Amino acid sequence: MNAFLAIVRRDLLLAARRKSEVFTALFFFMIVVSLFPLGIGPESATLRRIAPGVLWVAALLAAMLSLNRLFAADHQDGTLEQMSLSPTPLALLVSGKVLAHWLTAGLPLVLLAPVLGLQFDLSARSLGILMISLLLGTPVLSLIGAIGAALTLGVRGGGVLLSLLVLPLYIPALIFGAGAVEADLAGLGAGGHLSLLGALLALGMFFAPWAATAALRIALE
Amino acid sequence: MNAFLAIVRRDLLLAARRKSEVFTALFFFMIVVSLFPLGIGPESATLRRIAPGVLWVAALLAAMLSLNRLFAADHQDGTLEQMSLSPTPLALLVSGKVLAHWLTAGLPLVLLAPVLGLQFDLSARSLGILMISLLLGTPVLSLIGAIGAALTLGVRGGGVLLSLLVLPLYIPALIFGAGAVEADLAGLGAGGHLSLLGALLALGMFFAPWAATAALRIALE
Amino acid sequence: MLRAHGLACDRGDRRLFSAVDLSVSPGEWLQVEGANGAGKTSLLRILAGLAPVAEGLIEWEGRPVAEVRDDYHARLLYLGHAPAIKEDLSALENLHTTAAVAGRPLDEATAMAALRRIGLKGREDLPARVLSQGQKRRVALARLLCSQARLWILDEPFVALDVAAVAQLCSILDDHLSRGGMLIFTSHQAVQLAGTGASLRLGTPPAPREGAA
Amino acid sequence: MLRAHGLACDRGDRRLFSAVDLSVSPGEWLQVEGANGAGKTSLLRILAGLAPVAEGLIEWEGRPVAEVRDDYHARLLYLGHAPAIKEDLSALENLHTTAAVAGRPLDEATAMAALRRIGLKGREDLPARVLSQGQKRRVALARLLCSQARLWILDEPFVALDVAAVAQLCSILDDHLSRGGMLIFTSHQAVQLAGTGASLRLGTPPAPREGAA
Amino acid sequence: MSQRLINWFKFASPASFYPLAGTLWPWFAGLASVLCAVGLWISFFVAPTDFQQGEGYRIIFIHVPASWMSMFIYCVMAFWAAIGITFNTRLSGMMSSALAPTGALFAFLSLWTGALWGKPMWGAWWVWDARLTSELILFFLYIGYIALTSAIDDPRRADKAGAIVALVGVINVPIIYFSVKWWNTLHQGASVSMTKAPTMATTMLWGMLIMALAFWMYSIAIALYRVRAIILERERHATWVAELPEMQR
Amino acid sequence: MNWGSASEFFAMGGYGFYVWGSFGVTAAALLIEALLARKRLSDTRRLLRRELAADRDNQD
Ligand code: HEM
Ligand SMILES: Nc1ncnc2c1ncn2[C@@H]1O[C@H](COP(=O)(O)OP(=O)(O)OP(=O)(O)O)[C@@H](O)[C@H]1O
Ligand SMILES: Nc1ncnc2c1ncn2[C@@H]1O[C@H](COP(=O)(O)OP(=O)(O)OP(=O)(O)O)[C@@H](O)[C@H]1O
Ligand SMILES: [Mg+2]
Ligand SMILES: [Mg+2]
Repeated sequence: MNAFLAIVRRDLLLAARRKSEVFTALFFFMIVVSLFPLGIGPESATLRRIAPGVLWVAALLAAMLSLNRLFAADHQDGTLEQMSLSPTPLALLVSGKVLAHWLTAGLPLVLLAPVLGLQFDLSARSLGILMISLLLGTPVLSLIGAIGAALTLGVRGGGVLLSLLVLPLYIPALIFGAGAVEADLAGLGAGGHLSLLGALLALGMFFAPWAATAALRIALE
Repeated sequence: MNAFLAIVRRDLLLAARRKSEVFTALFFFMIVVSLFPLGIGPESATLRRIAPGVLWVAALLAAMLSLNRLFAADHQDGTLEQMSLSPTPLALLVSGKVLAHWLTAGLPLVLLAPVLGLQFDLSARSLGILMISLLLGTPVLSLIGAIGAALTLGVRGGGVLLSLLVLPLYIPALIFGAGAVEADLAGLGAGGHLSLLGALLALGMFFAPWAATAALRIALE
Repeated sequence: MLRAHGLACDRGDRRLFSAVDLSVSPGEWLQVEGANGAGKTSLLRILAGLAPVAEGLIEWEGRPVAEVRDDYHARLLYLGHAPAIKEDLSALENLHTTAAVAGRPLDEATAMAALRRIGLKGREDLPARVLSQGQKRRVALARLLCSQARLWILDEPFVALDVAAVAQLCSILDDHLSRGGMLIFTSHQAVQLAGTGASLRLGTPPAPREGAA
Repeated sequence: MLRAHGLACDRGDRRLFSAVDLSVSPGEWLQVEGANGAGKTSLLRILAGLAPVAEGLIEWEGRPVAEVRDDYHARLLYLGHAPAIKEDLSALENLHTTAAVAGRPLDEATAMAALRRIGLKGREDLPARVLSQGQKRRVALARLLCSQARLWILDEPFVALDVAAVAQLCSILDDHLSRGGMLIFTSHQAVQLAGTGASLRLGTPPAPREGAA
Repeated sequence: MSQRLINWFKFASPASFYPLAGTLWPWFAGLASVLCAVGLWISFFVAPTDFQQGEGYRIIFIHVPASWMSMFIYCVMAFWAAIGITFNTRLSGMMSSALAPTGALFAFLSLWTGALWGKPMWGAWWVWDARLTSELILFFLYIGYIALTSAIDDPRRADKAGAIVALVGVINVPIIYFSVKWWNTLHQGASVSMTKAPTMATTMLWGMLIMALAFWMYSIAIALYRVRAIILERERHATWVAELPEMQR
Repeated sequence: MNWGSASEFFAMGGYGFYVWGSFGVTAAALLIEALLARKRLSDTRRLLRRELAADRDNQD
């Protein structure tokens, strides 16, 4: 447990040392979201319609962008070897890294989303649901992403390959997440979508660290 | 000139060595484009409206994703030092790298775009204009991106500043590119937008290698 | 004690070595020698359990390592070519993290003392990025000073160190051996260690087949 | 010939060295010595024109380097701690590219001969990623065999090499000197070179101010 | 250990599977050709013209079997992946990678024939319908598997990494299918839902089933054939390879 | 029998492009896959045979 906390602390420290990375993820999120009104035109009816989808896709891409740093640096400088020799189970250390990733790459997006939603003329109620859906959904992104990051470790052309592996697996989260807001707008209630998102999260928390650990062990051989 | 060709050849070779690199960039483009309908919903009227914007934003992201590796690896392993000691002007070598980047990351997108446009129910005419706009626009992305990539190497913790600097340069390409298709759809003719895009390209070809070189020299000190 | 019988290692389509036997008892060192590419690093990684064993058996305290993996790893310290140093963290922070990952968190005073002894006085708070090549290696080696591990496996620990640091490291290794520790290491330089020890020479790998891809 | 007067170097808030004078004439070597962190790498990078000169003047063939930069770089070969090796390219491809970037493309036969002579026979087509530490260094050093440069600046070229490779490298350096080449290098190991040479010792940097960040 | 289990492991060794695959594949290939001929005969000459869709509906005879196979093959890959992870047999990884290109091909054919059917029936090459979308994602999963395994040089590493992708993907396939379905149905939209062929005539059903069987046999034949090449590539230094009759001369 | 003549058969009641586009591409794809698989096996065999021959020569 001590090692788990040490890993979380260290990754947060590294993020703090390289503040730019956290901010670039956030900034990327903002840019992608803001590009749409520019690319599509300013009609607020259209914009309101596409808002949840655009925000979710942007969050998904922003989370993904920061993924290839998740294990790559640790692999290159030998830290991963040390982690796999640690008496603490590797899966626990991996969970620590995933938690740190979410805290630095997922949570800020959740907090920023409502501000960006305002640009699209979303109501306060929709913004609330958007935030809840992101709060449940972004950890799923970090968890699934960890599997992809571990699989592409030390592989040629890893960055793009990673997105190829991970994006299809992100789709359920995207559909339920964006769907929650849309369902609410359509008067159908967001509850169903949100609980499905919660189920995804539970599933991910259970399986993802295990799969990521298996993948890391392969990369280390 | 010899060294210029050697750099282009080497970067193409590296891309070919990462067998699936070019293809994965393409598939990334495809997936990102497909994510939007999933987030937004399947109505073809809405989709047709947002198609040019979505395709352009996705192309921009695909080009950008591969950009951050443009100089980073060369910096880390010392190749950049060797390049700056080469008798060939550094700006020429940088142009070589940009050309190779466009050939592997930009051109394939241009060729794939019409197929994806079909998914959004665009007409053949719109598809043609989309392709022309991408053909003119993607080199601009590579050129401007090279400046950004070079600056990232130099400025530690200046990531936010960097995107702030590069974004205003990207947005015109996006607006003219997506705007060309929309203007044509609205019956206004795409000529104006396209020639502005061409002017951007000429400007970029003239200034970008020079600026990127200057940024690289800072990174090397 | 660590003992291995009939180890073999394949890399790509080459067999690097085969039928390697070795054993290290408390207080003993083993120097693995061989030309570049002979397979020293590969052997050390196999012994540390980082790479799979192609053939042969490794025993720790008389039992196969595969069975007592956790216990073995708890008593092992491995330092490879890559020093596990984060360029953005300071020497001190680096030392704290590696120790915590290895399951033995350090207090501030111990860590500072270790860094001082390894010759990084005044550099504790600089990010590793600006340190010189040899100073980075020293940060990695500072772990040795805080380690309770019985078995140390060190891959070219003397690389990039200046003469004073080499002597310093030798005395650290001697201390470890005199406390009953075990040591396996590689080095292309000649090294004088106290205590009993042996050296294992890996032959030059067979010339590859002509025309093989 | 290369000559420098009164060089000084600042890193962070430290002055690493000052008032360093040196000169190297054709056929001569200069070994830069000093403890870890003394500033050897920093000095070499300054001499190669990779880092700015804080104080002092560097002259090449009697004229300030700043004025004859292109000519100087055309006659210079610099190898630093980072070996400029692409892990995804094979040894052969790496050699071809670095040579082309340095402005002297190689033909296949020369490149193969160089790799063979440096001891990479049969490894020419393996991606550098799978090579051993020493083999990677050898790929970088193969450049020396194809170089027409007058002045070689080598930062710890002997690191990670086995005994045979060290001897081989020494003879390559001797050849270079006997052809009237110049050589500046650093090494923590003692090295025997033919020809005349000098050694420059950088003092231990002054102890940092207590409490300075 | 029971006799049967030992037999199993005997055939799980590449050395004995190589000749076995060699004798088996021609039979499956022959069966595939016969079934295909019968299937094509039914599709073009026995099945009557559809009164709503005219002759265009005949695409169903390859579209549906291709769609089925694309889904089925992914499950088989996941099965081999699970075997490979639990029993650490070398052959299972080889089987997975032998199947992947065929699976991707059928996924592509499903998309292609579907698009060619959609244009005359719906007036659009593509609509964002649940089935279409999840088939597209399945195609991406195949591509991801192939891209990952071919980007890793060491085949054993590639196998293990591929096994994880196959397993994680197969957990996701039903999730994707249902999520896309709900996404689409909850949101009313102007999308055209897939028109079921009206009153599927028994001849049609037979045609589809026979074509599906033909594709199935084809997949087995090609996978066995490809796995032979893979076995040779990976075992090239084994002595049994050197002793093969086709290696003499 | 559904078809009066060969041209009627190829026209497919106006859907010729779509039907033959589907069947044709399917047939071509399966054929190409089979050919590629065959090429892969025979290439591997040729390579191995050459390697083995070189080995034997080396031993002699
Ligand atoms: C790109 C477009 C298309 C794709 C990706 C696609 C995909 C699929 C898939 C995956 C199945 C198997 C589903 C299952 O058995 O549960 C299927 C079955 C089927 N498809 Fe398509 N399809 C496409 C277009 C069309 C079109 C345009 C039509 C007809 C107008 C069509 C008619 C059918 C029929 C009749 C079935 C069999 C349904 C059943 O067995 O329940 N499809 N398709
Ligand atoms: N895929 C491969 N194909 C062929 N040979 C390989 C492959 N991967 C590794 N090798 C060889 O395996 C050896 C690995 O050696 P290792 O790193 O263990 O050497 P080492 O003894 O530590 O050398 P050094 O002293 O240089 O550190 C090298 O000779 C390398 O060329
Ligand atoms: N920002 C900074 N603040 C304080 N000191 C710094 C800073 N940047 C670099 N230094 C110091 O400058 C020195 C750089 O030394 P350099 O890399 O030139 O050493 P070296 O002689 O090559 O050593 P080695 O033998 O270890 O390679 C180190 O002592 C390092 O601690
Ligand atoms: Mg080694
Ligand atoms: Mg140095």
